[in-house]
Amino acid sequence: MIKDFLKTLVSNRKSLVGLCLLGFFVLVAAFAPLIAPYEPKIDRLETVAELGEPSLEEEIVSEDYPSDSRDVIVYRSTTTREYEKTVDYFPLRAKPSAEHPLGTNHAGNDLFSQLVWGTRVSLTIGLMTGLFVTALSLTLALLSGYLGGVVDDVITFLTNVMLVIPGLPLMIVVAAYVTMKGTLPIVLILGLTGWPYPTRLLRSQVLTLKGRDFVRVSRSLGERTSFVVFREILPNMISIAMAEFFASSMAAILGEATLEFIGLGNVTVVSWGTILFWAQANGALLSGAWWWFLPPGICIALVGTSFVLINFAIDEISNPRLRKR
Amino acid sequence: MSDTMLEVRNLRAGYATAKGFVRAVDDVSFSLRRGEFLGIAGESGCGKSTLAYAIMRLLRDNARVESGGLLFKGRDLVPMPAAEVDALRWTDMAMVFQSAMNALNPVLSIGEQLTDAVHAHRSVSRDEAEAMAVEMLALVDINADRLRSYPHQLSGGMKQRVMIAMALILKPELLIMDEPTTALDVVVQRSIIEKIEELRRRLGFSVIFITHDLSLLVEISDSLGIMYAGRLVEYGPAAALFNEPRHPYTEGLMNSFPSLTGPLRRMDGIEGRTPDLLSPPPGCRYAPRCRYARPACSEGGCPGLAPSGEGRLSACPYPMGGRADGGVAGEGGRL
Amino acid sequence: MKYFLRKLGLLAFTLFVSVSLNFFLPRMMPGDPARALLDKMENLQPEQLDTIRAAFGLDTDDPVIVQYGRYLRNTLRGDLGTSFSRFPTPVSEVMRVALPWSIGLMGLCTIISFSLGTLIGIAAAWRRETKLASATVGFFSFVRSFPYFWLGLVFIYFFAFRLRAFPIGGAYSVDAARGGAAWWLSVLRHGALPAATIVVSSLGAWILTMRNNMINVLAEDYITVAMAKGLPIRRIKSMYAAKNAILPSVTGFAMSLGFVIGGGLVTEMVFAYPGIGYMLYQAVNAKDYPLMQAIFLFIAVAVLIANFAADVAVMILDPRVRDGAK
Amino acid sequence: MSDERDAAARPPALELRSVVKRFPLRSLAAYGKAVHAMDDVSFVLEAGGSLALVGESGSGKTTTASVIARLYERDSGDLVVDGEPARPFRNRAESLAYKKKVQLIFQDPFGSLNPTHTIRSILERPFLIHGLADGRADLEARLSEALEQVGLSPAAEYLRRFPHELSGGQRQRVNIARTFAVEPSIVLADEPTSMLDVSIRMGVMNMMLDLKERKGVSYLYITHDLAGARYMCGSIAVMYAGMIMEIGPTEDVIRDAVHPYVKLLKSASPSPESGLARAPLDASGEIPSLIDPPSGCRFHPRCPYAEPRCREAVPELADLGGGRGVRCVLALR
Repeated sequence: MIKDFLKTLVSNRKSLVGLCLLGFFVLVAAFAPLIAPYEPKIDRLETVAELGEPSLEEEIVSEDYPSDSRDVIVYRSTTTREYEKTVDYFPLRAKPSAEHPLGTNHAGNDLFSQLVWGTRVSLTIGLMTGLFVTALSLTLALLSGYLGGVVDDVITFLTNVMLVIPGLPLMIVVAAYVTMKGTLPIVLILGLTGWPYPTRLLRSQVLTLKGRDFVRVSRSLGERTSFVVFREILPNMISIAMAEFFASSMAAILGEATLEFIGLGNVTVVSWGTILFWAQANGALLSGAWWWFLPPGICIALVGTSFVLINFAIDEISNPRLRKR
Repeated sequence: MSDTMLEVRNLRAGYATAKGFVRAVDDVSFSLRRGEFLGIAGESGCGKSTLAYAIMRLLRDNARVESGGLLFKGRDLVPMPAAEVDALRWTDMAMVFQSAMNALNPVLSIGEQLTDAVHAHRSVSRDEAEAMAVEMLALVDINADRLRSYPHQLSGGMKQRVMIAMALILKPELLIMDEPTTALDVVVQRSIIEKIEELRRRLGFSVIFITHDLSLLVEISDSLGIMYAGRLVEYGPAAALFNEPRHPYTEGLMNSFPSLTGPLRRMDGIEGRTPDLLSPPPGCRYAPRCRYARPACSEGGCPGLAPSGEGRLSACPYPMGGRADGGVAGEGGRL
Repeated sequence: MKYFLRKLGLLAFTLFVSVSLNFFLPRMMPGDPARALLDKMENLQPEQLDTIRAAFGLDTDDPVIVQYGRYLRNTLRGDLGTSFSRFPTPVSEVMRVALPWSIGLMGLCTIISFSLGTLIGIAAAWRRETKLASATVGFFSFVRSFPYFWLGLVFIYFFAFRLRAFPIGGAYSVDAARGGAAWWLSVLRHGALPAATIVVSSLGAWILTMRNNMINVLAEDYITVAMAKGLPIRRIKSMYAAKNAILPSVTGFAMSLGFVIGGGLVTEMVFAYPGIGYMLYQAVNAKDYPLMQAIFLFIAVAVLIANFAADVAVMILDPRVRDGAK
Repeated sequence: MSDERDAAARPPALELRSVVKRFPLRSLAAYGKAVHAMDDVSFVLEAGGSLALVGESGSGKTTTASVIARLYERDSGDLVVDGEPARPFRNRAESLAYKKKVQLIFQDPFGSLNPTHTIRSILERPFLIHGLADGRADLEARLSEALEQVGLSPAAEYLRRFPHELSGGQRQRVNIARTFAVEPSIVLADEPTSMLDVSIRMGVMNMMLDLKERKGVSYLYITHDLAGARYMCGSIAVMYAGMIMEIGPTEDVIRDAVHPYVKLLKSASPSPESGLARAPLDASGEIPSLIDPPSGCRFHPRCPYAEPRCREAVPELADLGGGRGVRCVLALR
């Protein structure tokens, strides 16, 4: 069944495009160190060359500043030999060039490298949050749908309440209070505001499945509850849970970018959101530096589109009416 | 004026699927007299619904009529421009659908759904249309105050009666009913059928009644058509068909309904399953399941309907008496 | 009626939860943000310090439950505390200035986007075999993936910076006399880009929802019946197809509305549009917690009320809901 | 077909005494209200016998099966299986022992097989749960036997498949094979053929009759079809709106129905032999809501013979002798 599902996913043209697109970004994230020409927060290149024998005392032999962006310092050390250290500073706010395909930012960091490294952070946060939200809502949905009774009442009520409290403002307020920095708090904030909608969808699916005869058969044969839930119901929820995973991941990537853009994330980390934050803070727009703020947005949209495409196919699998005839 | 209401001539129709074209109706011909009640029986997938939708020109986008003619009062519906079909539909021929539950729009009141059909075809005032609706509801024993009700406020049987009222509101001459009682309980089913009979006697329309329940059809039809795998395999007066089936499939179907009052005996139904219409078996399509099948039955083309005497038609080239062994029911006389 | 009361109950309870969240959030956070803030801001004036203390309940030794009671009472009276970044203006006063801009911008955009998206969705489903329909659907599912704020940036770059067709930010021109024709014109010109951002970003969701609903409805038997009855296409499309298809859309208003409002907030931030979104941005940057909380509360209330209105609309449109049959 | 074994020595396979089952409504507005799905339901199913429970939708017949299978517990009344009164399960062993004795066949051949499992993993569950197979080889042998006795061979061919690769009839045969796998003594069959194609129904019904002969099980056969009930069972109980209206040997009840509802049902059932000349129905209307069932006799609002007292008290199930019982004031005359 899972094999069938994956086969359908690959044979559908839309989802194949989506999967390829997503695969591309996953590869970029995985091989960021190989793809990116520089480290994301480097603003200079240092080269050290060996010149001569060690000397008795440490001294700087010569200092030369041939240009604004280059220092050449020759010094002797007592233990080793004589070195020449050349420091090439990256230009600030440079236009795209051969060395910097997407130019540099206000601090002289290479924007292309930042974009590549940012893929890793943004994708990780998105997929981790997606996983977290899916796991959380699947658990809640199974609990509430299968057990019913008071558990169901409480979870359903909470879901309905959280569903109408607007997510982004809540996220902003919570993020503003959080003093911890790092990836985990962001995943938690995005996850804890993202569970209600998938929970509601998944719960109604559990209810449908619970009423199906094969579940009743299973109970009348004497299966344990855990078997009924995990072997009878759960396998039938794979496609809808996958759809929710992709939808939640997309929401998380957008949410993360938004929080970072407002400055509520960790601005020292390099992600698509923080690139945009610094672009905005440094007036990239009004200096015409489109290479600074366009690429991250396009990347976000491409990842989002890949999720949407994959979900189109999942929808078509689970809803025959949408199928092209 | 001719006595023939509808003549179906060598109709071929089907629909495209991902796996290929399914010819759900294959070379079907019959004719229907004015005021006649024709029952068409067949199992799921035999093409009976496709036939109904083809006659109404309501086939969905992926379905089409390949060839053949549908002569309604002498005019062929197949090549007819859509505008003319629109003018005919509901005024001259109407349809009652399988599930009244889904055939009524949940957000419009019964009154609106009855009268909008009137307004679409006649220029009458709102009051006149409403008067017509009240009259029709009375015919199916529904109180006029139900005009303001919504579908969910009615029971299943009432909804189906509303559908009948809706189909008859413009006094059509032909009423096609596609499994109109399948989803209903026996008692409700019986009362609906009695109602249709009564209305037919009063209003004089013809009926094509499509169902899988042969036991029901035998009682109410003038003529019976039996469909199997897209083909009409037997056609003739209902009583004659019941007493002396000439096609082995008809016999098999008759043998699938235990008797309520007759002597109790073992019945065998039919072995096997209906063929896949994407790749129907060679020769007679029933041959793989037929208890009388001979090697020749599985060769060549599919036998067509041929007269078998007494105004009856059968698609089996071997008359009952000449078959390999005597039928269980065919000979003995069951009653 | 039963339905109405149930929804009213849910509204009241959700309001209560939002208000309580507002009170408990800062008290639940690990690492005590209040102390951290106080330590960081040593150069604040004593009155401002008091404001912060009051906001976090550090000015009193009362147990939390008593503070909570006082907070609920104050909130009910409309007393939301004092902003400390704009000390000593009460929060409610700050919000009063910002509100009309936001309500004008986002309210209008939501209505435009919902109606336009619904209409396009209907058309896209009705002619779903055409190239135009699939192109529209494809285009908007792509656009939907852009973050609102980024689309805003792009609009500023192209239309304000490059083409200089629109101002880059703000809500009105300071040169024109307030209330005059020129001023209103400037309001329109300033509002155009933010409005376009919100509408373009949110349109896709409405189109796709409506299209899918429509496609589901078009497969229903009652559509076939309507065709067979020979009803005018316009009536089939509106009273048979769209009226049924729009019901889940209106119910789904809840989720989407929160999303659109959220997007609207960020759009305001990008355009420095003086509504509550921009104010929230300033409050966040200044760590003005009372103002931030009040804004959150206000947005929550607005969304809740809009949702309630949507529920009432469903009740009017759907006889089954009216009878409590669904 | 109705040759019941000499059962005098054995206790009845199943006995229900005044069983009541209500489903309370959970919504606030309907507080205190309940669906009266079973009311004062009593009947006896002899060991090795077969009883048809006939009723229209909403009559409570499926609830009755679920209560007997103990998917829900009854509210009151006694349920006796093989002479042993059913008590709340104290542990899993007791529950398993009960479920091994009483098995259900469901109506929907498409819905009762989990689409994500192969026939093998579906069919091996009963053997695994109840520990009926002795090692891998024995399990294989039993799986083959289970499929072959329902006419699905070669078994290996079917074990490999997924439910969607089988036809409706084949799926229902798999269901029946699974039911018989635990060697139950009582089989509750809930409309096992109503969703199958007409031509293959008889095949499934005959197979069930053969299995009954061979395994000596007792059947509670639930259906809405009087003729089918007659074909399958020696006794019949007709249910209406949660109550049994008439019960007795099938031939007696069908030939000579006493209760007006049973007469109505009989005259409404398709019967080609009777022809069109039959008398029209003398009652109309539909099954009442089980939330607010009519006072007194549940059939009185539709009954052509209703008297004022029918509205007041629920008639007792009167014993007419010969194993027949009728819940109607007419029977008391």
